[in-house]
Amino acid sequence: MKKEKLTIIATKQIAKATFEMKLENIHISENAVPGQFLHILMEGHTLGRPISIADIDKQNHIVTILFKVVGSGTKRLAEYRVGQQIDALGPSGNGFPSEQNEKKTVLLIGGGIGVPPMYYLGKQLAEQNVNVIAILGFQTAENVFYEEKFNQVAETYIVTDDGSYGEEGFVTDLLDQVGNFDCYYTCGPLPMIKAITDKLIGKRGYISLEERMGCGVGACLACMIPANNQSGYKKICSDGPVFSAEEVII
Amino acid sequence: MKKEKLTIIATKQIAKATFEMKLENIHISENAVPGQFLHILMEGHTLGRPISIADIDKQNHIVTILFKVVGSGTKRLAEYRVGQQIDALGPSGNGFPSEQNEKKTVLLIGGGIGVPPMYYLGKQLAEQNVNVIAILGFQTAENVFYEEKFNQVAETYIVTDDGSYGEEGFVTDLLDQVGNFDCYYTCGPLPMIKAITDKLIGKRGYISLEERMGCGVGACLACMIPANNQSGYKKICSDGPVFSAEEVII
Amino acid sequence: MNELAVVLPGLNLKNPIMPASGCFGFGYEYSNFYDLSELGAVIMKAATGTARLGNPTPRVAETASGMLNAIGLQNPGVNHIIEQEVPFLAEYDTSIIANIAGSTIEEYEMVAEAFNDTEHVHALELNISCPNVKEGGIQFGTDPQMAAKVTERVKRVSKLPIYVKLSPNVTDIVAMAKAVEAAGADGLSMINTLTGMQIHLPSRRPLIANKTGGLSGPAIKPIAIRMIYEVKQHVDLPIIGMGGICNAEDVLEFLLAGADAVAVGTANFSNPLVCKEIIADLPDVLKRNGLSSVQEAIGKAVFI
Amino acid sequence: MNELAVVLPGLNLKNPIMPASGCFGFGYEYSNFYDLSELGAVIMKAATGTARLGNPTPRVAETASGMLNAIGLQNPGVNHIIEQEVPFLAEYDTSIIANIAGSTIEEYEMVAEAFNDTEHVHALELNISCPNVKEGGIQFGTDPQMAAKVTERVKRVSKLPIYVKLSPNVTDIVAMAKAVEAAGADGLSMINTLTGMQIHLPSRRPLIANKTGGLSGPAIKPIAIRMIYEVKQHVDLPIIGMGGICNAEDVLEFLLAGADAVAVGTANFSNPLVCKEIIADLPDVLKRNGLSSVQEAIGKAVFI
Ligand SMILES: Cc1cc2nc3c(=O)[nH]c(=O)nc-3n(C[C@H](O)[C@H](O)[C@H](O)COP(=O)(O)OP(=O)(O)OC[C@H]3O[C@@H](n4cnc5c(N)ncnc54)[C@H](O)[C@@H]3O)c2cc1C
Ligand SMILES: Cc1cc2nc3c(=O)[nH]c(=O)nc-3n(C[C@H](O)[C@H](O)[C@H](O)COP(=O)(O)OP(=O)(O)OC[C@H]3O[C@@H](n4cnc5c(N)ncnc54)[C@H](O)[C@@H]3O)c2cc1C
Ligand SMILES: Cc1cc2nc3c(=O)[nH]c(=O)nc-3n(C[C@H](O)[C@H](O)[C@H](O)COP(=O)(O)O)c2cc1C
Ligand SMILES: Cc1cc2nc3c(=O)[nH]c(=O)nc-3n(C[C@H](O)[C@H](O)[C@H](O)COP(=O)(O)O)c2cc1C
Ligand code: FES
Ligand code: FES
Repeated sequence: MKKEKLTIIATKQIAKATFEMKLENIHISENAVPGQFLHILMEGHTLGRPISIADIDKQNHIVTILFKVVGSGTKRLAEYRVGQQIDALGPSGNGFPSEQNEKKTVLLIGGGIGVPPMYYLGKQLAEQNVNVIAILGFQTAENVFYEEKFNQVAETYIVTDDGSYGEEGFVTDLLDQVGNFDCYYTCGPLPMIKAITDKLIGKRGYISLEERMGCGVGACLACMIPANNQSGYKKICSDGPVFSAEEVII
Repeated sequence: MKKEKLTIIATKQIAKATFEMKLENIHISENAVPGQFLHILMEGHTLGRPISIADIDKQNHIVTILFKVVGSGTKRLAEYRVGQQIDALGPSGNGFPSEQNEKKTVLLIGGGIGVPPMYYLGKQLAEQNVNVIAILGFQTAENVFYEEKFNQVAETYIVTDDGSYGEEGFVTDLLDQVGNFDCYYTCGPLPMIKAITDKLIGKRGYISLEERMGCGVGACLACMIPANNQSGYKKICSDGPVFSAEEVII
Repeated sequence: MNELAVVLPGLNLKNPIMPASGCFGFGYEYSNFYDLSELGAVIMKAATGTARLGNPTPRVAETASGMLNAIGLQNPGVNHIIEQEVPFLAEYDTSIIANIAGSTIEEYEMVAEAFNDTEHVHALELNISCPNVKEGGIQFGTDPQMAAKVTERVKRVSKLPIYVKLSPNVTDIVAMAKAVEAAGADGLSMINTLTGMQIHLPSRRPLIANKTGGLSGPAIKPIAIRMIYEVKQHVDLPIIGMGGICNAEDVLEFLLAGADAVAVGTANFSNPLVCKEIIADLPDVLKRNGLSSVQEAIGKAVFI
Repeated sequence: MNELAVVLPGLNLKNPIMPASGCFGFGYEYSNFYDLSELGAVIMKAATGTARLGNPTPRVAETASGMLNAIGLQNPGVNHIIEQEVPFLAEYDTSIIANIAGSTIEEYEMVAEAFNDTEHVHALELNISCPNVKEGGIQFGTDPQMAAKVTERVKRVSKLPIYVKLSPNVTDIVAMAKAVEAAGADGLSMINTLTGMQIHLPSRRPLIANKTGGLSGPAIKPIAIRMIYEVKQHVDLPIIGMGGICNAEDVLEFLLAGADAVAVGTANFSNPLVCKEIIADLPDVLKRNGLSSVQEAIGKAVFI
């Protein structure tokens, strides 16, 4: 992880209040793995904003992020224009472990703004000849994004809370319907992750967690999650954000 | 005075750390008189920044301001680009009184960033067939601006503190050399204004004063200057910034 | 019913928004920007027994998300205010609150009494917390016994409801609030400014001529919210909340923390239309947060 | 001579810049960004007698030009710190200050004693001002007698110079400073955070799980400057100043107001390289303001 300047080379709205931004940077594009994030530092904001890396184009040094405008920081971020630069720490945190999954089936489960890191992971798994299934949950039709992109790398199921697109319900409703899988990876709101780990107890699984961050580098102890280890906790920013389903207590 | 949006149509550096910005706005261009100012409101800044109106093009609705980068607000202002909009209260304060000066001789004395309001005043006086003399003081050669523009409306003398351009010394050194005049108008640092009013005591004169402002509209009482009136003070933002030389105590 | 209405001692407010004392003069200047009848109330600049000239300039400085001021209670004196300033405000359909200050308890009493016969003033805000004057002001505001004493004495002579304006420059804000409650206050107004300083690097001296000034603006909002929340748990008086309010979301935050109404100070300087805009935005902000009225929001974060 | 050098009790600083306690862990994370030997000193995260888990999350919130935190003194305990953390920092050419905290005077004593035999720790910062723990911490920091008592007791058992870290949440900061001076403190460290709160509108609850948190960052700088300026006039102890420092100009403001050295906290979160950058900029900022050394700047705005 370094403090880097990233140059915005494209930015566009892709769903309700949701933006896709393409950033050019050598260090991050060369080193990032799925599940890692950028800790974006913006003038006028005391704290960094953690945003997952949604895709990497290594050849062209492009890092893609997808973000939803929910407060002042993401609002400001959406206002940036092509050519401007942003500061960020990255690649931050530990991503999804790259295990030997070849020929196996992996289930990706993304909820809302937890969908982005699933894309880069799915793409990489597909390249490694893994059979990828994806369940993506959104609030309503107008929040749905990246369906086509997922279709290219995974057998993709969309659910919406109100049924306005895809199936009606929650991602957990589909867990029984997608067939067998060897391992799962998930990112999304905590209640969703909790429901999934409860339902899939015993299965090998990896979860990506969110917490309000101070430093973003492991120094301030803002982003604790109780854990089954000696110290009794893990830091989401530096030990995570990805954990195995058993190692933390949610 | 209203709260207005002004569109930047040109911005450029014209001297050391000194910028000229042309702004389009109907209300202000139609109503401003020389000596009035814009109280510029910028995001991220609690207080407005008072900047004199340096010129008006009524026909094209253009307001020109000249400002020196001295702190965070003027630094930010210098970063704005053509097409962006700024918020400001204006036209603010009371300008130089328009008296019957036809055929008379008027002396304008501007020091540093007190020069800008003198230009719009000089231009208007020249149009009214007034004989205008201008003494403009700057720190060094690289700070000098608007000399040519002044030459077109006034018999212009430049002085610099170090003699690197024009005469060496202070504006007061030239007061005896410019010949007779009926009335003077001045704007600049307080010590300069004080030296001038002391030297020209008894002469009809108008001075433009600066003070740190809160509201910029006369409500907060931040910008007081002791005065020879019943209440004992005047407000620079709303009673001024222009006062007759005798009415305030400097 | 009007979803923004709030009824407080002496104040029948059509909305909970009022400009804060010292940040709105006597309304005249801001009446050029909008119709003051839109306001729930107006809190006037502090009144003292006789005219005061205040402190030397510079009197204000900008700070990160805030400002310092040391105006020093400059005002034309209570009689001039009653004769020359109140009549202008009385033309508008809004409540008027007079902010009163003094160097001695007797001066507070004298100013409070003077307002007894002005039918247009609906309540007094007892300013025991001005950090910018040498005598009076803050010493009454940092000692619970002194605060209680001045409250009691003013209460005795005044016919109007008294909102005591608390200083945040204290170790125990709840003790201050309890003391003035026991002394008969009808309400609280909080918070006044925090004492601060800025050094001017070129001159190597405090920038404000008075050296220290009062810190206001968004920078102090978390302190205001904390103090209101704490006081609301222990004291039954209605609270006019203030400190850094800039928009309708901030207003809702104050209401949830326990304020019954709010005052907007420094934000008027960043945007003279801010009070009008907040009033316009508030119904929608309430609705988006699942609240049907201001009344419903008050104290919701405290009593759960 | 090095124009940035400052000599304080126990501390021979090559420059006056040190990361503030709790904002830099034990240095490990920031050593990835630059060589910690560039720092004047490092103030470690608070140490308590035994390991603490701290408060539930969320523990931080952003505010206007600042932040709230309620970490709650989470730390692995003093013995673990001495065994596992100090050796890493000791590899660097920088002074080490241990921040010590406790729920009882006995715990403070025990922690202070534990550091007696670690040659690599050069001074203790006595944290009597943490607002985020239920017991200890702030109660020692808001009562002059309690503050004096814990200072005296720790002083008695410790071989190291003691910098007492003052809380700004008090009516009279000078009284606090005088009390700990009389009790034998070797220096002061000020200010800790101001107690604040933010309400989360969607949930209508305090955002920080602990409800209140400590406010830090540029928002509080004017309060820090004022308190240091006031204390410098009345107390002879050296002061490590902090509160909102973001750049070399801020450092100079603190020096002029009376700080002998400074700590940088929250700004590390906005820019992990900030301490290194400040050290690089400081000589030029001194020069532009007509000062030839840090030593010359100290207290210049106070004693004129
Ligand atoms: C590891 C990680 C990866 C993330 N990836 C993405 C992503 O790819 N796309 C996306 O849109 N969002 C993502 N988020 C959530 C994102 O960080 C928040 O939505 C964002 O910080 C909100 O900032 P704001 O200024 O708009 O909101 P505000 O509410 O104004 O922010 C105030 C403060 O709270 C923090 N905060 C608010 N919401 C969250 C949250 N949900 N998680 C952590 N901190 C929060 C902010 O960082 C800031 O410090 C991720 C969060 C984490 C922890
Ligand atoms: C009536 C009037 C007309 C002016 N006209 C011009 C002009 O045409 N061109 C120009 O370059 N400057 C002019 N000034 C000065 C200009 O207002 C300041 O240079 C500017 O406000 C500095 O802002 P800053 O953020 O860059 O500096 P900072 O020092 O960061 O500002 C901090 C605060 O101090 C105030 N402040 C700082 N210096 C001054 C000052 N000299 N006078 C008043 N307030 C100050 C700022 O407004 C702000 O509130 C004028 C001032 C007044 C009062
Ligand atoms: C310029 C200025 C003048 C003030 N004058 C007074 C005053 O006369 N009486 C008073 O009680 N409070 C006074 N205050 C304090 C405000 O009324 C208010 O309590 C404080 O500024 C916090 O609110 P804000 O952050 O919205 O400004 C003044 C504040 C400012 C900024
Ligand atoms: C996340 C965080 C944790 C902190 N932990 C401690 C601590 O353990 N001990 C302590 O004395 N101060 C602690 N502080 C206070 C800082 O050391 C410092 O006094 C305060 O933040 C003001 O400085 P700043 O504005 O530069 O951050 C902490 C501050 C923050 C923001
Ligand atoms: S955010 Fe500071 S430790 Fe994780
Ligand atoms: S700046 Fe407020 S009265 Fe002049």
